[in-house]
Amino acid sequence: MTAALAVPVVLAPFLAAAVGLPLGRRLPPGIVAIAGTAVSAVLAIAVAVSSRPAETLARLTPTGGIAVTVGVRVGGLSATVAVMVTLVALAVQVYSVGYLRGDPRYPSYAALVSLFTAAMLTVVLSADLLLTYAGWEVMGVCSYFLIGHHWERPAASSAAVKSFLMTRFGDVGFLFGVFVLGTAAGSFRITDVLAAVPTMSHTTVLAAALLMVVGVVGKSAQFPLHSWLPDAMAGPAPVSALIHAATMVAAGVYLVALLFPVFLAAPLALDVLAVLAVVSMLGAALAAFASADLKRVLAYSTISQLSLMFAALAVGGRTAAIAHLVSHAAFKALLFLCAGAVITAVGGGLLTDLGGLRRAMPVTFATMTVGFAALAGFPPTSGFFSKDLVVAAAGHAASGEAALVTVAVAWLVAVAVLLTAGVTAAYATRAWLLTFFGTERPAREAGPVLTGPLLALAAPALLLGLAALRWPELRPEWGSALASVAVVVLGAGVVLARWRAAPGRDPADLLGRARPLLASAWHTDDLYERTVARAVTGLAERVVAVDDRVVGRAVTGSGRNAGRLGGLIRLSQNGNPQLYLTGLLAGVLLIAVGVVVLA
Amino acid sequence: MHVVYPVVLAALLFSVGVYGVLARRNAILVLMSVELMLNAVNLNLVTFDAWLKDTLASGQALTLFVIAIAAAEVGLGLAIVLLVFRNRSSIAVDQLRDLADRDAPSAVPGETVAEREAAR
Amino acid sequence: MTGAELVFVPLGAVALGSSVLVVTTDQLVRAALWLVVALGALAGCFLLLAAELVAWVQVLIYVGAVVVLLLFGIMLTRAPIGRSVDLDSGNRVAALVVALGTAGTLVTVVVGGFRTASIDLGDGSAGSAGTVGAGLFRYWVLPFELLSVLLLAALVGAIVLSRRDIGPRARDGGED
Amino acid sequence: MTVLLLVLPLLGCLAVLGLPPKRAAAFGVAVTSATLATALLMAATFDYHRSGFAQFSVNAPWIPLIDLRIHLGVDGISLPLVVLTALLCALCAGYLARPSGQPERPRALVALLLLTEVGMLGTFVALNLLLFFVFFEVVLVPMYAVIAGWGGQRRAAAARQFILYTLLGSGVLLVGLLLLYSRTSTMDMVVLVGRAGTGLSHGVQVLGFLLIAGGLAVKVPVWPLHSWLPDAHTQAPTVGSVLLAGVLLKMGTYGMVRIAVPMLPEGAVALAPALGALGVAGIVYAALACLAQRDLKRLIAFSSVGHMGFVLLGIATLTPVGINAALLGNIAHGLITGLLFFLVGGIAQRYGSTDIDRIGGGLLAKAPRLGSLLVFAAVASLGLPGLAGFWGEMLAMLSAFRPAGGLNPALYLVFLAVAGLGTVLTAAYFLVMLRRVAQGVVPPRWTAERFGDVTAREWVAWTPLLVLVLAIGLWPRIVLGVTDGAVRVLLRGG
Amino acid sequence: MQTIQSVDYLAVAPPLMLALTAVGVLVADAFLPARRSPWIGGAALTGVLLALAADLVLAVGVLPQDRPRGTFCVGASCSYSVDRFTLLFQAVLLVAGTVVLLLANGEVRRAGLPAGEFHFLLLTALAGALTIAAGRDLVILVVGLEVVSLPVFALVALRRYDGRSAEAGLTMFLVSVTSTAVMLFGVSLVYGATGSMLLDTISAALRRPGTPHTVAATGVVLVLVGFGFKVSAVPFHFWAPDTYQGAPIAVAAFLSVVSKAAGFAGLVLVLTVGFGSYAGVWGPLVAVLAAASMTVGNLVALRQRAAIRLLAWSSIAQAGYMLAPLGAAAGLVGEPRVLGVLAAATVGYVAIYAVMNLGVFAVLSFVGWIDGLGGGRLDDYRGMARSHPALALALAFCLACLAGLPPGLAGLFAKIVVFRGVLTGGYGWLAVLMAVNTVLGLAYYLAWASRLFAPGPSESTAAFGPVPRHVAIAVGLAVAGTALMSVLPQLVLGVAPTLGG
Repeated sequence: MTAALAVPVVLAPFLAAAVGLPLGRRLPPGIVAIAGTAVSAVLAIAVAVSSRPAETLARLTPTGGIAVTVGVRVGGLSATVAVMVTLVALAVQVYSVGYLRGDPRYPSYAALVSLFTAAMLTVVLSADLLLTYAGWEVMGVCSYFLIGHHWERPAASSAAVKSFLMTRFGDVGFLFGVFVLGTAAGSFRITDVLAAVPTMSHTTVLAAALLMVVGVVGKSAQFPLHSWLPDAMAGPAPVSALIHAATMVAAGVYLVALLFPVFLAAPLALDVLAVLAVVSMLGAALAAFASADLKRVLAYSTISQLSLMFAALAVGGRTAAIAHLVSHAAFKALLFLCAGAVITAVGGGLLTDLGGLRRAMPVTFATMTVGFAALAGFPPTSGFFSKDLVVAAAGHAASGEAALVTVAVAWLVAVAVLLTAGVTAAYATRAWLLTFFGTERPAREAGPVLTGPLLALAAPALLLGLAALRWPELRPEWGSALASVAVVVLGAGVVLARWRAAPGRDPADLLGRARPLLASAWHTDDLYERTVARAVTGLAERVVAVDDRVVGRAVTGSGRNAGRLGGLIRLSQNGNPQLYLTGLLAGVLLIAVGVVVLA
Repeated sequence: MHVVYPVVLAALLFSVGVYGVLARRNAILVLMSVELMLNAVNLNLVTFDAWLKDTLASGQALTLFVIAIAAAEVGLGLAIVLLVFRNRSSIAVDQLRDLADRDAPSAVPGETVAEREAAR
Repeated sequence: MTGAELVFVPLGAVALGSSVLVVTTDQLVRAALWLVVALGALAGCFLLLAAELVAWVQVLIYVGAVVVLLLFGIMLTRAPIGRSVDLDSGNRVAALVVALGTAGTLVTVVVGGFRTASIDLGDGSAGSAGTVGAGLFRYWVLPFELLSVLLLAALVGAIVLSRRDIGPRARDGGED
Repeated sequence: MTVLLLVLPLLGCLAVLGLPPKRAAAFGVAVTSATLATALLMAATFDYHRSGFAQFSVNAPWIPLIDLRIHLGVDGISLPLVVLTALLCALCAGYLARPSGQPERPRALVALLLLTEVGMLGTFVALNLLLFFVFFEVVLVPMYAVIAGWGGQRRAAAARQFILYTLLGSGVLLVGLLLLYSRTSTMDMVVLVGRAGTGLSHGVQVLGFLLIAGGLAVKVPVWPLHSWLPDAHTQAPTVGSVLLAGVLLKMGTYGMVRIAVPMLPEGAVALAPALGALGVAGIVYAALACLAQRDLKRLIAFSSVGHMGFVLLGIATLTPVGINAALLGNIAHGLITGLLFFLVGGIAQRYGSTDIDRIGGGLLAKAPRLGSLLVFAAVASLGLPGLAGFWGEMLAMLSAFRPAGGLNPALYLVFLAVAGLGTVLTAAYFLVMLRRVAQGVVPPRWTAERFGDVTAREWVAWTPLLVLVLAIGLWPRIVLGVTDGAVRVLLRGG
Repeated sequence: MQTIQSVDYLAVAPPLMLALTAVGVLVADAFLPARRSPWIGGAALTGVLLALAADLVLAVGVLPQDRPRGTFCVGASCSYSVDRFTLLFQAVLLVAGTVVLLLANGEVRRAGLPAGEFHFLLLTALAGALTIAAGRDLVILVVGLEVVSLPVFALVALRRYDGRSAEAGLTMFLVSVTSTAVMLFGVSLVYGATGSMLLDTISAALRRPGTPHTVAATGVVLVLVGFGFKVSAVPFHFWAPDTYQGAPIAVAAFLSVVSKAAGFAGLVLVLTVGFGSYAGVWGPLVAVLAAASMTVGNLVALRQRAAIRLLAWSSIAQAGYMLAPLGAAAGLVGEPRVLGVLAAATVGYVAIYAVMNLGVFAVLSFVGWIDGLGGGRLDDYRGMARSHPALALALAFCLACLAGLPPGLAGLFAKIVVFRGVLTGGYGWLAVLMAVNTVLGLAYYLAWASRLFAPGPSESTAAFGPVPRHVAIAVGLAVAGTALMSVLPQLVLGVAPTLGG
């Protein structure tokens, strides 16, 4: 029964999109989209509550080899994530009605967001790896369209193209991973694949895991395929909130969690994942601290938090990673929506333009403070509890218990996690201070349509950790809790001291000359621009030139040469019979000699 | 009498005819050389007819026919040569260039006999 | 060297020599005369080979008709009687090469083929008018008839080409 | 039924010359719709359980000396292509009959269109090698006339290069077919597939495959032999481009699937890696060429080379999955590129040129529905799951992952990797094209222009394609269900 | 000793009837006043049609039992025998003759050619051609070849007021006479080596080990030269372009179709019936000639701008295609049945070529002489589809057939048969070269055909005036023949001379 319920969870937003896209203009704004998402949310919760794993199966098409099937697979992990996705999507849909009031392209926007939700739910609830890949790709296209929402701005359209191409590169890796697993297991169904993992040879599993890592790194914007996420902020804020904070980028983490047995069978892949996570964790955190735009700070913060989840997975803390994923979704979506409200109120995203909005926007101030607290990991926010689980997991791995990842890597992860916690607290406090303190500025509080969802999201950001205490494995451990709180207080303290010493000055000046380097994440973006982009366009120009000159010319040239050769032979035709006779008799002589010699 | 003598003679005559055809400028001399070649053929035919003692006398019959053909050819050939002479006032074989293969229409659009008559 | 061969060789030499002179002399009329000598010598050869009818026909038609026609041709084309310099065209060298090549090939082929063959003329009646005539009208009637058509056609062709009175009706008849 | 399928357009082609010019286009629509109806009727009454065996078959002698028999029949492989051809021809006729764009000399154009349709349908239903060759060549002259008569500025050179290059291909194809005939002394395809190359020495099979596949490669086009395609597509009128891209390219790949692969298995195994390599090179080469293309129509023409690269990769794996992928890729490419050329035709009619810089962008603002259709077609073409393009490419790559026995798997993994890179590049050039044409701000020179969005007549011509692209994307069983049975029969030797 | 041979007059009827008509026409021309000259054309035409009727009557007699009807026989081998091969060739020659006569009708009047003599010479040449088709011994073939050639020398030079015509006549005369001399020398060598003039006796003699093989081989090759000239294969092709340009258009048509067909008839007879067992000797030679003719013919034709010269080079190239199957005989020495198949391929192509080519020449004769060029230049045809739609379509159809491209199905089937012939002989390289040549061929046929439909100043083609009746019938006949060959090519395909014992 639960599986039958899960199907409409995916279909509801899909239908909303299918209805909204063509007819959107005539209906009142967003009704169809919000209704679809709401229905999906209710059903998701119902499925989560019953929480009995179930699966449906239907054959989509014969392919001459392994058949492609379609179906839903409900489990504890997928149900929870599905609920999280639908709730955040609902909040974003409601928020968007207010945020994009008066935008002529709102109907198509709402339909695309519902399509995106349907795609994300397909990834979460799919029973067949190919269906997951399909959802995976459709998410990428929806993100392309939504980032390019304001396509008249060149920045938005080029950011959209960059995001799609980078994620597409990752998706190719993911597809090949699916091929490896599918062919080895003889079927693309997830249950069959997971069942067949012990029988697979070590190289196959390793290859599959590494390919999955490529796919996941692309989608979740980890180093080295990370530079598209900061640019993706060109899209409207709710889009950033839904896609680039809570769902799409988190799909990578969900996938690794789903196919965890594969990764367990290939520890080397986990080492790679851990190293990548560490690098992107610290790099992004420092970049967040250094960057000057509020949304870019949040974008880098997302990359950093995702790396935390990957690190947790790498060290075997699957529940810790999922817990942090859920809580991160709540407070990061909240932060983005608040940022959206602040930006519309002030009219600009740069931190220097903001400041002193404490009194002007009380509700936003309150909810954003909760968000920042959860991000930094102050108790009792949900951020504190989930981050603590990650720190604990890193601690156990470092002390050699789980013995999954090599001990050196485990130590590296543990140190990095603590360091990142500190830097996170620092940039959270900096952003908080720069936004709400300093010189007063005239601004109006956003309307109830915007503040409603903010409050709705502030609740879980604050209470989720406490509510989760019911489950024993989610309780924090004292050792790691104390360590993380100490580091957080240290980070926040440094920034507060700096702020009190020079109120109004951006604490990031602490970094001094290193700031531009860190702000642009070690100039990786320009590096890609100069190397990959320029190389491809250069190659393209040369291909077109070669195509015209060599291939085309070779053909037309052969035509002209035939004409010229004809002209040459024509010279023998000069009207003189004597020449003709010589030709004839010489020919006869040649033939006669030939025959005499040969015969 | 060995067959070799007449047959070698025929071969040599034929080659002399070939030389004549290719070397001579005057059309009538070319005709004479062709006659030589045909006579070489006749010699060959008669020799083989005698050697084979052919009951059908096909060699000699063909010789007679070749002689007749040669006569007819010379008659017609001279008619054509005279026609060329009337048009070009010279029967040098290697000066005939009017039918050469070229793009532009031939410079001299074939002045007609009438024009030459009028000119004279 | 049988008796016939003793006569044949000089006759052949005469024929060959005169034919070479035909193609090399620089006097037009003299070429025609040398042709007569060559054809006469050949008629002699035919006689030697016991082909009387063919020999007399050769003399009658070739020497009588063909050479006379050629002389008419020479006269009608107003060729100079004396020595005229440009009788040989440019590609004499090519002509020589091809001629020698042909000679070499043909001689080797023929000699290789018929080195041992020899003719015994028997009673020499093979070439008489009776046998050739009988053979002609028993086996080669169709070519004979065909030849009549050929001669008629050649005759008509020669006449129509040389008639001047049937000119083009209008001057631009040919050009419209 | 198959005879009716061919006779209808043939009679139409002759009859239209007698009509008054202004009613020619309408008559064209009538005839092509009747043919489409016949094709759909065939599809309806087709016995899908025996899709491997020729149905509605007719077998009459025509020239016994060279064993040329009028042997027609439809099976799982040719049925989808027949329906696709009939559909595209009907849409082209409808496009010609649109009130705004009456072409000059309409009777001649409709007659040539119908004659091309006869050639195309004949190629797909012929079950006799020589009959296949005759229909293969029937298409040449009318398509040449369409390009030379109604094309763009440099149409004469493009048309001449098209017909000469393709004729060279079909010359080589004929040599291959006759080599096969001289060794098997039968031209009947069903028999030859049944024999699957038994009795043919290895050398003959390899040489035969080289000649037949080489001849067909010009038509597909396989990478180095493609230089006729961009010019022909760019200079052809919209109707010509749609048919050229939509169906003519498929005659090459269909020929390979129907003749070269099943009848000369040893030849196929020997040359499949080369075919795969050229196909994959074609994907990357075409993608790069499209990235730097300045003309929209030329860009779409080059994209055809890329998509055909995936189809070739599918064929080169010689597995049921690969061949299914190739056939599905054919249908998908036919629909999507047909739609793309219709859209570009519409853009060219409105902007007067297909030069990207001249258009300057802002199509979504200027004509929102036309713009969004262009976006839809571009996204379908770059292989978005849920749309037709995805399945062809994905299955081709899946088949490359596990090629047939006797083929070097490592080599095919390299092909797979390059093809994957190709998909990224394909996505790149389509999105760059969209950024330059659809998105961005309307340049000042066009702001004053008043041209309407998609007209009703255009919707009629394009909706079937839209619906089919979506339908096949969501439910690929429509095509794969039909071809799968036939492919198994084909590869197992009938 | 019965001296007079029993002559089977029915077998000899077609050429005999033509000869009688020719003489009749000549005599009538002498007595009829000038204004009655169209009657002469009519009389000639009736003569040809009567011969065709005789041919059909013969066909009814011979075809069913497929037993050749020989006459002038010596023991078993007859020197004039009528079998399916002969009947097919005679039918093709007579149909071609009718069309040429129809073409000539207009030109004789306009160019002021002497009607009586013109038709006499044409009919005699045609009679000669028919005899070659039935001849089974070297004497008849040689004399027949002469009967075809001599009248044509006169016909070529018939435009006496045009210097170029005389020049063309002289060129053709000299080259033809020389090649006949070479051929006769070959005949003498073959006679010397085999001891007989009859083809099947020669064939038996060639198989005996005793014959002096080098002499026989040289003889065979030299005989081939004579036919090579008639068929205008490379390197004996130099005369063709100049002669076609100088000659009246009807005579050029005659040369390109009738005399070439006669040449091929003789060649096929000599090579298959006579020198069948020497395929190893003449096979490679014919293959090289074929390859050279196709390639040179097509390459030079690419550069031609005058219509008649383009047709000359095109006919040289087509001769190459016709020679190709015979060339492939080398691969299968000693199998008479397969040699028959190859010969049938050539025969089929010749028949279809004859009909296709006449269609083009018919349109050329309608266009007439434009600034000293029979049939004008290619550019003079620009926009003809608008002024003379039916004529332009007929010309385009015939050009498509020559190129071997549907809708010209006849040409396509001819090419397929020739390709098959070459491949059964195992000459793969020749087949591929032919494929390349078809492309070269299409290049210039296309250049011409596209000019017909090109939007040009249509007043230049309108100046040709309305299509006269006789040209319409000629074009109609040619196109109808081609269409028939397109649908039922088996009428002409698969016919080979009956190979003797």
